[in-house]
Amino acid sequence: MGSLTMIQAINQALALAMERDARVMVLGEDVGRNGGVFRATDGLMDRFGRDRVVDTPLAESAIVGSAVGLAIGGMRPVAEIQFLGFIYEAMDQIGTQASRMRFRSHGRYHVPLVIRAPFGGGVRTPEIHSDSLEAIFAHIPGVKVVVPATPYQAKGLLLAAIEDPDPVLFLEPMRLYRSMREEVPDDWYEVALGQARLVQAGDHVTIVAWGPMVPVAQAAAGLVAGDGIVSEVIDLCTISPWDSSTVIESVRKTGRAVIVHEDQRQNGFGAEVAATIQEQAFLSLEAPVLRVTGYDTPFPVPMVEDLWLPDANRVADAVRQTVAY
Amino acid sequence: MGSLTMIQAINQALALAMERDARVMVLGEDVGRNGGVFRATDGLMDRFGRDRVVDTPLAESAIVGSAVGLAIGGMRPVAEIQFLGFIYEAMDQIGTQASRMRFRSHGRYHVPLVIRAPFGGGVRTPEIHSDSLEAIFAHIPGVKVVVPATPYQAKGLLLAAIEDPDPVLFLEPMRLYRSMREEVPDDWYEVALGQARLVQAGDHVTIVAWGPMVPVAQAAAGLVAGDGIVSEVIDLCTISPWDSSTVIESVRKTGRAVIVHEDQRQNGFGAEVAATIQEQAFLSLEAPVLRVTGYDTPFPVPMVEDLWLPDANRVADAVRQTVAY
Amino acid sequence: MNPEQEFPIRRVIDEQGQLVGDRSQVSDAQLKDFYQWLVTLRQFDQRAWNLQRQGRIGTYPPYSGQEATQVGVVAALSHDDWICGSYRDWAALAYAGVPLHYPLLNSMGHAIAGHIPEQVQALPVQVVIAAQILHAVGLAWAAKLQEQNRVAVTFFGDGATSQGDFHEALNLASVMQVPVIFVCENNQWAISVPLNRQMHSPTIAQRALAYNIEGIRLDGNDIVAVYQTMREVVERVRSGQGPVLIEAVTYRLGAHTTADDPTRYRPPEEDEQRRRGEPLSRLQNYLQRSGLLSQDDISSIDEMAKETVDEAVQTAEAYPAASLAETFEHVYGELSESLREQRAASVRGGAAHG
Amino acid sequence: MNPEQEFPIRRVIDEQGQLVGDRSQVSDAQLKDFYQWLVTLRQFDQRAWNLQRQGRIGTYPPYSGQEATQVGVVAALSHDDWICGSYRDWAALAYAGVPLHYPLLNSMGHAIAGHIPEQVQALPVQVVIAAQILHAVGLAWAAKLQEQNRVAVTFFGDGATSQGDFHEALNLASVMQVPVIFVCENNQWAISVPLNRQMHSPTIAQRALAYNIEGIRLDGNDIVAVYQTMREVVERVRSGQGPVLIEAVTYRLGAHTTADDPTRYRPPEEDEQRRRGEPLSRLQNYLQRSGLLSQDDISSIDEMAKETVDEAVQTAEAYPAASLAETFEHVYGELSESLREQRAASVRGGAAHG
Ligand SMILES: Cc1ncc(C[n+]2csc(CCOP(=O)(O)OP(=O)(O)O)c2C)c(N)n1
Ligand SMILES: Cc1ncc(C[n+]2csc(CCOP(=O)(O)OP(=O)(O)O)c2C)c(N)n1
Ligand SMILES: [Mg+2]
Ligand SMILES: [Mg+2]
Repeated sequence: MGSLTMIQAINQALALAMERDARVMVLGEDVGRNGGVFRATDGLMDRFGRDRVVDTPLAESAIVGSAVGLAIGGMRPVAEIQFLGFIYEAMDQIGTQASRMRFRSHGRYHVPLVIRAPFGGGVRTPEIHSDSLEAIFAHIPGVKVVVPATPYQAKGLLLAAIEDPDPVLFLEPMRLYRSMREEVPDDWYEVALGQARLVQAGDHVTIVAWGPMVPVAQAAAGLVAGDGIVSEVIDLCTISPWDSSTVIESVRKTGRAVIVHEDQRQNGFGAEVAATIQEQAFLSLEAPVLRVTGYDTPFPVPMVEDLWLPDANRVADAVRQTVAY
Repeated sequence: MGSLTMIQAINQALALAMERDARVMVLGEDVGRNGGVFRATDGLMDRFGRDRVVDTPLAESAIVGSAVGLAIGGMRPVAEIQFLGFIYEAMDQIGTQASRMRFRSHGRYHVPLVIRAPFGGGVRTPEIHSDSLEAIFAHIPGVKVVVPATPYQAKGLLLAAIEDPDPVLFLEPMRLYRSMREEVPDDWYEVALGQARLVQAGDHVTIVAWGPMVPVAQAAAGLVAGDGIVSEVIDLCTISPWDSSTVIESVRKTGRAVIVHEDQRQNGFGAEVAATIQEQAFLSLEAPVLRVTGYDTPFPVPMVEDLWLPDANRVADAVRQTVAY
Repeated sequence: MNPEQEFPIRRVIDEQGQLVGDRSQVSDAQLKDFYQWLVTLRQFDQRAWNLQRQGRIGTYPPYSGQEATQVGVVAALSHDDWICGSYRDWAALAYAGVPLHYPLLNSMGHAIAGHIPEQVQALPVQVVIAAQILHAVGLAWAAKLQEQNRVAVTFFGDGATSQGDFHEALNLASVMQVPVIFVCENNQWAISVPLNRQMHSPTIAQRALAYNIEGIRLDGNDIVAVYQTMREVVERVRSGQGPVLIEAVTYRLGAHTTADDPTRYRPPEEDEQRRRGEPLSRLQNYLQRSGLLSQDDISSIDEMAKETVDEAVQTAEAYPAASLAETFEHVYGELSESLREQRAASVRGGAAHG
Repeated sequence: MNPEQEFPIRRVIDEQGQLVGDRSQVSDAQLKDFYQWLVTLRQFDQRAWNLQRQGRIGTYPPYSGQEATQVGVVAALSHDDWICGSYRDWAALAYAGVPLHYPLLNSMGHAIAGHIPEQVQALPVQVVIAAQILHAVGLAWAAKLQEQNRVAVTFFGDGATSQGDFHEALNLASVMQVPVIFVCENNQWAISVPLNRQMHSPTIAQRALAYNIEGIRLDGNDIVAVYQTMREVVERVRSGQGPVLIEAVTYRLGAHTTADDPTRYRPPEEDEQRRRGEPLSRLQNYLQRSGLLSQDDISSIDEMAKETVDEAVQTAEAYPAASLAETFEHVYGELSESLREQRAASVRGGAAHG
């Protein structure tokens, strides 16, 4: 048990998986000698050798496409896309290949592949580096999409993703890499994919968030607590397939919901959550489901990103609005 | 004025645009000598020459990426992606390049580019050829997404798209290419982007559809008319930016909505429409907004596609269900 | 550099069926077996075309003209070497052991057609141009890491060489030195786009120079050249000497698919000239010329082929229809709750309106 | 083929600053002007580094070591030729006429940094590796179609050559024979990945062979070699003789960006050796050696450079802050209704909690 940051927890998970299973390998740009630009793979090359920790050429389609072959060929590749914004280069290999090998081959082959990628704002990166794209992958059948929000979750979810028989996109919120520490068991444990996590229980409103917005949702819950509003905060953890039951159950209780994501609003994953809530909890709803999200512009320049990103105040406002409806 | 199929209307629009503006050019795989695999560009090479009607190498990223340069350099490229399912190969050039040149250059450059692509089921194609991806592009700021449903609309929307100063994805429902004829003026006319079209007025329920699902929605409206249900059918025409006002106004009147799309359900564009309706017409809603969509599987093999695709019966069922709620 | 000189076309039997090189690596029996395969595959291809015309199957992409390359390559592999091909590589798959009714099932729209039988090490056919080239690199890489002594072979067209994935695959394979053989079936056309609009270089083999790997150009209509070269190449690649790019110069005798009309774009003279080298008559000429094949042999082989093809058609047509419910089975290893509900709903919907 | 022989490195001034070739195409005045630019750009780069260390600007990607390539290339262009570079090509942009405070604005996170001044024909810097190579092909193509007599130049790194877009761009350009010059700044590293893990080929120039276009390898730290070669190449390309690939062999003296620590991956010996050839001291040595530059000149040029850089810093630091409202302006030519509402809400939100 140690008090770890998320990046340390991820590093530990990778080391553990490689130790336990010789088929697990890591590949990507700068993941080897350099240990990854965020040090997620720090020390792995020294420990597991150049065959299992591979600095690839600068080619995302090649990284994912060859990993599909590696996975079918018996390995358990964990590929890194250096920043999620660059994953479009591998879009076909994800969207029509990794995701469909099981389907195309009518079950003969499957692709146990994890694609890790840092994403999200709050760290003042150059263009494209901060984009959130979980909604796009949530729309592609055959891949799973996971977004951890704490060090403990990150390790357990990553180990579950590596064990999973299907392609998993594992999206790591950059701004949470080192923002907090948490007690994390040294040993192997898994946090099941596809299950939401109750962050705090409440009766007046359900706040649904994931990844980088979980701390924001928690902070907002703190703000509105002053007004006597007791929020239930739910961390989705997995975006696809997502745990709609937990969310619906909560909204049936609270009658109100606010969804928070950093990604753009139009057709962000909040749209699916809101659409599903109103479908399945219609009679319980006391107010429209609100969404607090990034605006429908490209992720902005560093100078204004803090204003662009949803923050606790914006979320608290939405909560108050829905409670006052 | 002639009675044209959609493919003829598209062909006519392209010829008209090229005739009127020497900057307009067409590029893509097999668009030249062969006139396109669906004959959308038939005759254009003979008429406008090899410089303006270009058979490119087989490389979608090159088609879109070079078209970005062509557009900035003063041309008005109309690029064809042979089938929408192959557009992932050009995903980066669309998602971080064409869509962002205006933003990145703070207004110095813009990209007047049209990307045409056939899509959708009902014609028993091999794998990947029938995929619907409008929801993915609706989530990318900086591109517009247009989906015509009739020959008249197709011509007018395409001409508006070519005149538009920004990148427009123009998605052509394959199954409507030759399924009906409509009177289409010979001359230039535009159908404004971003505006929905009232297909038929009604009071009991609003059915929202686009492209290939418009005739299905109409057929469903016909089926439920037998039960005394008078449906208002709205064709979105443009998915992004979409005309939420027309939809909201309608739902405020009818109190009920059913959204129909062929694309997969999870985070399909129906999610955005449903989320917006419940946000903005909450107090008018008598029943949950329902979605009738493709299932969350890859587009299936030809043998079962008719069962997979939403049809008039499934839509009619949903309409009855929402009216009976 | 003169590419055509640097990469001469390897040929053993010429267009007229004359021996113009060394065929010591292929026995008479092997050659006759090849002949039988080529006859059967050609008959099959023509039958499939007709079936489509009769509306009994859907879109079908004929491989006629390219059988020598597909069969010659696979014949040089071991049973556990990997094969990753495109929609046009059913001849390769058939020779590798996939039953002949599979391509028919595929064109009829059966999901099972993607389920390559367990004893064959091949991926399902690939529709997205060039994507499989990277899979082959990954499979070869996995084989190398696991010291399996396997190679991976990937087939793709001349058009596929324009895709980014082609480049990324060759570069990665050369950096990692994995045992993969890239077989380009240069059939001169990518639907309606001729080679000289696809690229400005006279050969495809010369692309190997960019990656510092070996490039070989051969007559893809000469099964002896294909087979013998591949034997040599497979051995070298298997022994760890890095990837090889092979340009098999061939010709698509038919349309791109049953939906295509090549008269719109193929100049008749060129077509005429190119057809002359086609692999089946060439092999037949050689075998007859050298007394290895009698008129009787030809008739009986034709007869057997017809039976084989008839059987494939019957098997395919008797195959139980695919069901919508199945569509939900292989999206993930497990059905998610939502997919389970959707499957249930799809069955209800079907029942209500059946 | 021996690539190093086929593509010898063109060099006019060697690492010690000795003339080893013909420099007849560059005047003394031009050379001294180059020197002044190189001094200013180097000072700027170091200042930017320091500003980042002081927290006054954000992430910055230094170009030190690559100035000769960037300046030498641009110097051979006309004013309306297109330039499409990467995040590391601010020296090229500066020489082309973009004010020196722009790269600072960029690293401070101002949106305006993307607005290349109207008199400069360049695209904003590109972050997505290799994407700009295709834009350059399109710009050159547009120029050809409109008979504008313009060429397009694109800069990219050694790492960029592994991307599919690199390949697709070179292939398309060669097929269309458009006036584009591909300038690869081979600085030996792609972040932590050395050239020999990026590719298995000894040179980048040899990739030209795949596309049947001209490939040239030159010493990118020798501004004379760069400039003279480019003059020749630009003329040829402008006259319609098709695209050219140039490999400028250079070295990234500093870190990848201010966020990078090269001591984690660069062997000190190799680093030591590579630094010796760096372009600024080389040019200075040559100029001093040949009596074109006195100690006084050096001091006064240093002084002027310092002033120029000071001014750029002041301008950048005095620049009015970017606003969130602006963020909505350039998504489309017109604000959609929804964006208008979002902009209004964003202002209200800000006011409420300001
Ligand atoms: C990525 C992608 N783009 C476009 C297509 C449409 N398409 C199918 S086959 C084909 C031509 C392929 O030519 P080639 O690679 O030479 O193979 P051949 O058909 O000649 O065997 C095209 C453009 C596709 N299937 N995939
Ligand atoms: C498509 C893409 N993938 C990954 C990155 C992350 N990244 C930024 S710079 C870089 C290395 C680039 O190397 P090179 O092309 O040699 O250019 P250099 O930085 O040396 O100038 C990488 C991997 C990116 N920006 N874009
Ligand atoms: Mg071909
Ligand atoms: Mg580099």
